[in-house]
Amino acid sequence: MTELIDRPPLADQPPSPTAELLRVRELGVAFGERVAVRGVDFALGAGESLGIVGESGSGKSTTALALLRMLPPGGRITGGAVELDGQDLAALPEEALRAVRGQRIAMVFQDPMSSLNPVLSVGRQLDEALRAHGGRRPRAERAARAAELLELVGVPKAADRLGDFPHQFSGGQRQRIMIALALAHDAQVLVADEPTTALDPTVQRQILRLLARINRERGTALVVISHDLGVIAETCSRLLVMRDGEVVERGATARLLTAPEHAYTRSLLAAVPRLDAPSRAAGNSTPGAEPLLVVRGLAKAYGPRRRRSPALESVDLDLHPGETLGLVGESGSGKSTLARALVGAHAPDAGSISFAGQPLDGRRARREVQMVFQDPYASLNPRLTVGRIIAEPLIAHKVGDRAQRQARVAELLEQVGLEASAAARSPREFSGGQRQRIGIARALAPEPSVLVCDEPVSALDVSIQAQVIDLLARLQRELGLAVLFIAHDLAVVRQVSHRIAVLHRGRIVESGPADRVVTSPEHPYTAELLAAVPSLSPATSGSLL
Amino acid sequence: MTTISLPPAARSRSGNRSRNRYVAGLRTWRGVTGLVLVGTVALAGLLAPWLTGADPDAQGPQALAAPSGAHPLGTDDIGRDLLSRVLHGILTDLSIILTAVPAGALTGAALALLAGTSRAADLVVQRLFDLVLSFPGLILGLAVTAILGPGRWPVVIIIALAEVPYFGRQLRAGVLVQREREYALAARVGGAGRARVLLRHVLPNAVDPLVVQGAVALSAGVFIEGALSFLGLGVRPPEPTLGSLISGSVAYLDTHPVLAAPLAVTTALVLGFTLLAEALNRGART
Amino acid sequence: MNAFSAGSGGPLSLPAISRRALLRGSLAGAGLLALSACRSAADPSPGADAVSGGAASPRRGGVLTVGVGVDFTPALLFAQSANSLLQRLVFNTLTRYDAQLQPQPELAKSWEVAADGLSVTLKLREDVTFHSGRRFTADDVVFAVKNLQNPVRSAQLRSTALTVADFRKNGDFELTLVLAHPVSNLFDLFEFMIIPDSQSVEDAVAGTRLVGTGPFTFTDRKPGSSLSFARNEKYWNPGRPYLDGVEIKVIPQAETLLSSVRTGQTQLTYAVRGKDVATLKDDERFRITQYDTGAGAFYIGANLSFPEVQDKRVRQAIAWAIDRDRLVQQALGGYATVSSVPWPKSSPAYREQDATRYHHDPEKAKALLREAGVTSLSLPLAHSSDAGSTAVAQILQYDLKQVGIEVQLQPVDSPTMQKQLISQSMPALWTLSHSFSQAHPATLAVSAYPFNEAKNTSKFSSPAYTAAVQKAWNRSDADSPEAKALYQQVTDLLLDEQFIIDLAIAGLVEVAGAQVRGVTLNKYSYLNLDDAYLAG
Amino acid sequence: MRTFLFKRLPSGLAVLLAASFTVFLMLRLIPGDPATTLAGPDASPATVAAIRERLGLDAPLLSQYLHWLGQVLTGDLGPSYAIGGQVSELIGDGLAATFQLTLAALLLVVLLAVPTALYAVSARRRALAGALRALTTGALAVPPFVTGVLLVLAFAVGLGLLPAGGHASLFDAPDLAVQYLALPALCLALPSAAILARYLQDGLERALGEDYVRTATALGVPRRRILWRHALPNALPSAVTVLGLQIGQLIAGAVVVERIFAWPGLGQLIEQGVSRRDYPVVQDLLLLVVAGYVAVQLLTDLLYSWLDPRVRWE
Repeated sequence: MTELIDRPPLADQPPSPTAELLRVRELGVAFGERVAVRGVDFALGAGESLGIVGESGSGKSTTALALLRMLPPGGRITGGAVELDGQDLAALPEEALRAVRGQRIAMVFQDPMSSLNPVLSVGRQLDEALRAHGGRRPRAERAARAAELLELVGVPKAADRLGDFPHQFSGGQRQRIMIALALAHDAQVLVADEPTTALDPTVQRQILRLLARINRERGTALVVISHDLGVIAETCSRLLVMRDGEVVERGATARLLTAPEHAYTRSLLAAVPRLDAPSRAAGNSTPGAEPLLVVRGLAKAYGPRRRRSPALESVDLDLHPGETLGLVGESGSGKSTLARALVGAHAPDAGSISFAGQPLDGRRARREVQMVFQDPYASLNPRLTVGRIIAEPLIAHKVGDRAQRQARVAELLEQVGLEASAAARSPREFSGGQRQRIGIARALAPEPSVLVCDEPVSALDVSIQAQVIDLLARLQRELGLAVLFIAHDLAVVRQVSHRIAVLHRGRIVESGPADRVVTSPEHPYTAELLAAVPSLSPATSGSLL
Repeated sequence: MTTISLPPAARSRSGNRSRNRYVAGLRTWRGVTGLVLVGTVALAGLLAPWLTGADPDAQGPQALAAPSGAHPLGTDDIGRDLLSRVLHGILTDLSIILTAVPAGALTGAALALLAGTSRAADLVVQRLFDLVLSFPGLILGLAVTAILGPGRWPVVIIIALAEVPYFGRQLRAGVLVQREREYALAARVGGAGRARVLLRHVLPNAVDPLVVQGAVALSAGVFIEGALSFLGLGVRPPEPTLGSLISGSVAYLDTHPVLAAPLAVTTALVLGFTLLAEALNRGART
Repeated sequence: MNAFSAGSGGPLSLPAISRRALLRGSLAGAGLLALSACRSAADPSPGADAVSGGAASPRRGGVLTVGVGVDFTPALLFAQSANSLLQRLVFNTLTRYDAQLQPQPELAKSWEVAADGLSVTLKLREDVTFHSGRRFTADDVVFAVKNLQNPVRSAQLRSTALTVADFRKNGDFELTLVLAHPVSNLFDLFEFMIIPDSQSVEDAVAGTRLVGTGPFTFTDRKPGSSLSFARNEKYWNPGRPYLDGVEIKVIPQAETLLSSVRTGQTQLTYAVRGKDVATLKDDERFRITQYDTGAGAFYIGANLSFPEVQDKRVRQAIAWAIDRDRLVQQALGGYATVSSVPWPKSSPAYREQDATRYHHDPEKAKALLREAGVTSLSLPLAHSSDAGSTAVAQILQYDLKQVGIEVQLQPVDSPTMQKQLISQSMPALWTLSHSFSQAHPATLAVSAYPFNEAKNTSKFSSPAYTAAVQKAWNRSDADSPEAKALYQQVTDLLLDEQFIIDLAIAGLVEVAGAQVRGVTLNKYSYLNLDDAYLAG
Repeated sequence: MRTFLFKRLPSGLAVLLAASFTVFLMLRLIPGDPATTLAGPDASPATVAAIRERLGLDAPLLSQYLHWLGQVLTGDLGPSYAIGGQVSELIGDGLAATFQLTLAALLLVVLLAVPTALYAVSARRRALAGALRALTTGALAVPPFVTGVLLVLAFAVGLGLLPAGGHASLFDAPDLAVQYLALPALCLALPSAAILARYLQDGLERALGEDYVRTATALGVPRRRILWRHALPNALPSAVTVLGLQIGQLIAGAVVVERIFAWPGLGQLIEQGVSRRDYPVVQDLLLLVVAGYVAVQLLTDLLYSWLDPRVRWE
């Protein structure tokens, strides 16, 4: 399909003789006084692929945006140069820069939903991208080209879908469309900022494949920014590790994975959960014999009476005291619905939930079954102090008086590894990981015996992930909690769970001991999931290229 | 303990740091100008008794007199000191809008919360808002004053009534958004009852936009009072209000330019409120 | 340089118009009035342009634009109402008063009142046809009288009409009205009673079709907006009217009316507020005429069912307390005459010393109050909520405060006012203006509700008053010395009792463009344009 | 579309019914009554009684209400009490006049607001943008009834360009009609235009901050084109909603503006009706106004869903 793409005639754009298509020199970026990026320096040859990895706040995304000089308001390039074919973009006047953007260097953004214009049809948006450069071309020709591009990025029945709007596509397809836009003028450099975050593993893999193929077949130089080493390891030949706005280590992917030199790189690698590592749950606690929570034939559907769309078909589950049950499923599998049903947030349409023998009514559920949420920001009321947030359940259940509650709050904060003084502060003042700890403390307040964790770590950096997971393990050890650990990342799930259940289209398609499910899956879907997990073994590094 | 700065993606989502953002909004040139305008006018009204010795209702032989030592702004058509009437008029207007707007806001909010309790209630309340909105404000005024007779309270009632649906709708929308937020669910899971979640968790987070609406409503209040006086449905004479002063002076605007004073004051006041609304609005957005 | 003289022809007009055209062009450029280049709605109405040169002699042609504040109420066609201008345009009356209140022939050529005053014989014009083409006969007079007797027509002179007990026709053009008892204000009735076409009277009170014998035919009505009339080519009065037509425009907003007068779009109006007239009086572009037809006599009414005002000394104190001159100057722009009696100067009942009986004397007022043993008094005062009345009310309030009477103003809109007036449910005090003092004195006491001897808003009744009024009314001679003596009785009673405290007589003020000539009003404010024309 | 209407119509009708009852009761609560008003200042009780009987005001309230509903449903509105003529004709004429006025005003609103907003957000020269903002804010700060009087003084009395007030039919004399229309329409339009401009401006600024604009920029789409083709379509739907609400405001404003400019529209008619206690006129008119409002809301919602695919496809 390479033939489909007409490379721009040599005249108006000589391919660079040097290996250095893109040369970044001592790049520095600051927001007001705060320095975000300092002395970043790298070169990229045509057809090369470079990964920039780092945790939140490391300045990787800022670097990416700085490449096209598209920093958010307040941000400015304080020094250095971004040379594309020897032409310094950092110094280019706005109009000239516009001519470069999208034509010679293009970008793929993180969140495809918000990055696509909701009220313009995909065809229109592609058309916009096409007419942005290279003179006026007849409408028909542009339309044909738009269809080609959609085809190229693997959107089925491309021609028919030009009239559709972003919200009518799946997450993965939207990201493909983003890529198609970036390819409109067959740019020499493609910068992808967190291209697969918030996508399901299987989809993520497809997108990465696509990027790799573009890089391979079209010789487009690729810069991939991600917090996920796995993602980068498989798509990029070279790696850049950033931290606090600086590059701490650089080199060939394989080498970096096997022999990291910088301590930070090492800790980063260590923190990444490996799928091949066996479950640690057994060493943590031994589940009781009698199931504590028994779910039978649970079903729930949404939407208006006529066209109800089922979220849960029929789910059977057993959760034993002291046990961690890992629940794996992709978006739309109904895992969140299940979680909400368990904590009594909404009543199921059919089926039963029984707790220690008796059916679980709302009141009881709110004491015995508590929940840890995915989003550590949205799940804490910004108007309350940490203390109040944690005390709320106590107040709701009329536990103790003011003083006693304060004492309890302090105790809980200690328990989750925060200082008691945190109680007086506002949740805003805390980082994601700390907020998640606060969330956990709140969940523990009414002394539940079951903890439902809905993607508790997926929004956190790997190092923080590890900390939170350890915390949960410790709490289970100390309190003998039964934990339902819902996540899409199989590696994490295997690490923490005694047993794993795989949820697909509202049904449990497979469940069994954690290690068994991972090593010898019985259901094809499980196998598919496993295959999608990016691995860090040097063997597979750059495997997609 | 290790604190890691929030990832930029998250910052936007992190809870609305409303209070200080509104303060920040007020610090912009808009906010300051607005505050100054409103402040000056309000102060002038409050200090009326000290700023002028003249009794606003005392009538003299010479009508429509030009400005003089005795009457800095001259006199109106029945020989009353204009300055003193303007100053006292400000006071009347402020007292009216400052009772009417909060009343309207509270009623609206109460209805919005009521709507939050059940589907049926929501339906009824929405239709109620529609009903009020569908009556052109002044028609409402015409009717209410015709029933109660002109006076201060009818004016207050009309302004409040006219504002109820705006506050109500806004809060309702906010509640609908906020109660889908995870923290609301968290509160439910934590064992809080519906009412508690609505009042303690959702409401405080949904109430912010009303601040802006409040500023808008205040300026609207001044206008409604004016329009009512213009149609002869305003506050009982001889009590001066900005509206009655304006409608009393329009006839002479071309012959006695100084009579534009009440208009100028009203404009300043409304301008102030509008600027404040804009400032707060922008503050909330950034 | 202004629109008026620009439009009204003359040497100044050319540059003016070109400049205006230029300005308008620029506006058109702004897209506001793309079409306006050709004609201008801002020019004074065609009437003004229709005539050229400065001739002062009557001349044919032109359309007169009249501005009114209140639309005419069809249902009140046969009553005197806020807008009675059109009555004499479309219709005629039997007779019309001259300045000395002497009846002059109109549809009635001549008349003869029987010695006993129990009948009157009318000789009617024979050359009169209705706009419908039907011939006018005695039957139409019979119908007109019966029509007024019908309560639904709410004619103020119904009581007088009711005294007509029988009709004796003598041919088509001679008619004798037989009266139940002599009445002194018979010719008020003839001045008041318009002669409608019996066949279309229902359409008339519905405002859809007005058919009369008058100088103009009713062509169109846009409720709340305008009334249009065209010249009646077959008018019985030869050569009249001069005008081709009349356009009555309703402009409720006083300021706008004033502006439209200033711009010459309104050439004639009686609706400009006195104090606004003051701003025009020095302008040679306008002629301002005061009519002595006491259409509006401002007064304070007292409701005697309230103990506070039952003592007549209190009411007299109020009469002394009011600074009538200031009232006239400030609220009415000087276009009224202070008076303690309802009668205008033209009335046979008028006497200078009566008119000036009460004047501004706070001390006297206080003294009277002391006499009456009143230490502190607080009374409500109803007034209608329009700007003019409100100004009046505020002045009254202030003056009364000076003598120690606290007054709470009660603004009500006119329908409510009217209801309170008619249903005798007024508060202790109210202020309003009354009519019907302009014609025959007796008419006031029998027709004007506030003074009605039998049943009035003040709930005042005294045998003496009733007797005096009845005597004055039940006689055929209008201005014999005996009659005058009776009027004096009535006047004295009114001045002494003060249940109606008269303040000022504000006749209608006519504001007319300088080129408008020959306009008159009859005693009931019917606009008479028979001899009106537009000079250059 | 059809389902949309099915969903919305019932609530609309509910509002109408509620309105009809409110209006009816409201009028009866107003002191003073048609009979005394019609009877004139010096009427005798006999007169009043006769008139009341003729108008059928002696019947019990409920039957009066039902009778009126009947009239409305059959479309035969009967004669007016005081103003004269058939209610349907009165309303017809008034509606025509007001329709011309509000339509012209609406046109002005859009013509004034949209460019202002677009310019204010795109203006390179800060000063001009600021001036525009100040202008819109200023327009909101002058009470409409004063604007009206000032406009008359300026254009009619001062320049003698435009008539001080009055009305000509758009069909008989279009050229005159436009001139009569200019001032009232402008006076009516200014505040709404200012409000719309501000909302649109906010919307555009918000849109320009969105990720998809960043995407467009990254693709090298020119700034102007981003504003027009990317930001504007996103700002429009909410602007349309505001416009919908403003139409309601326009009708309300008409009461004052029509009075100032002697414009024979619904506003005037309502005021006359109320001040003369002409029950039929006021009742039918208010009901009509409410119906109009409901219709406009329906329309805006339709337009909204047409402008915003996300709503459209649901």
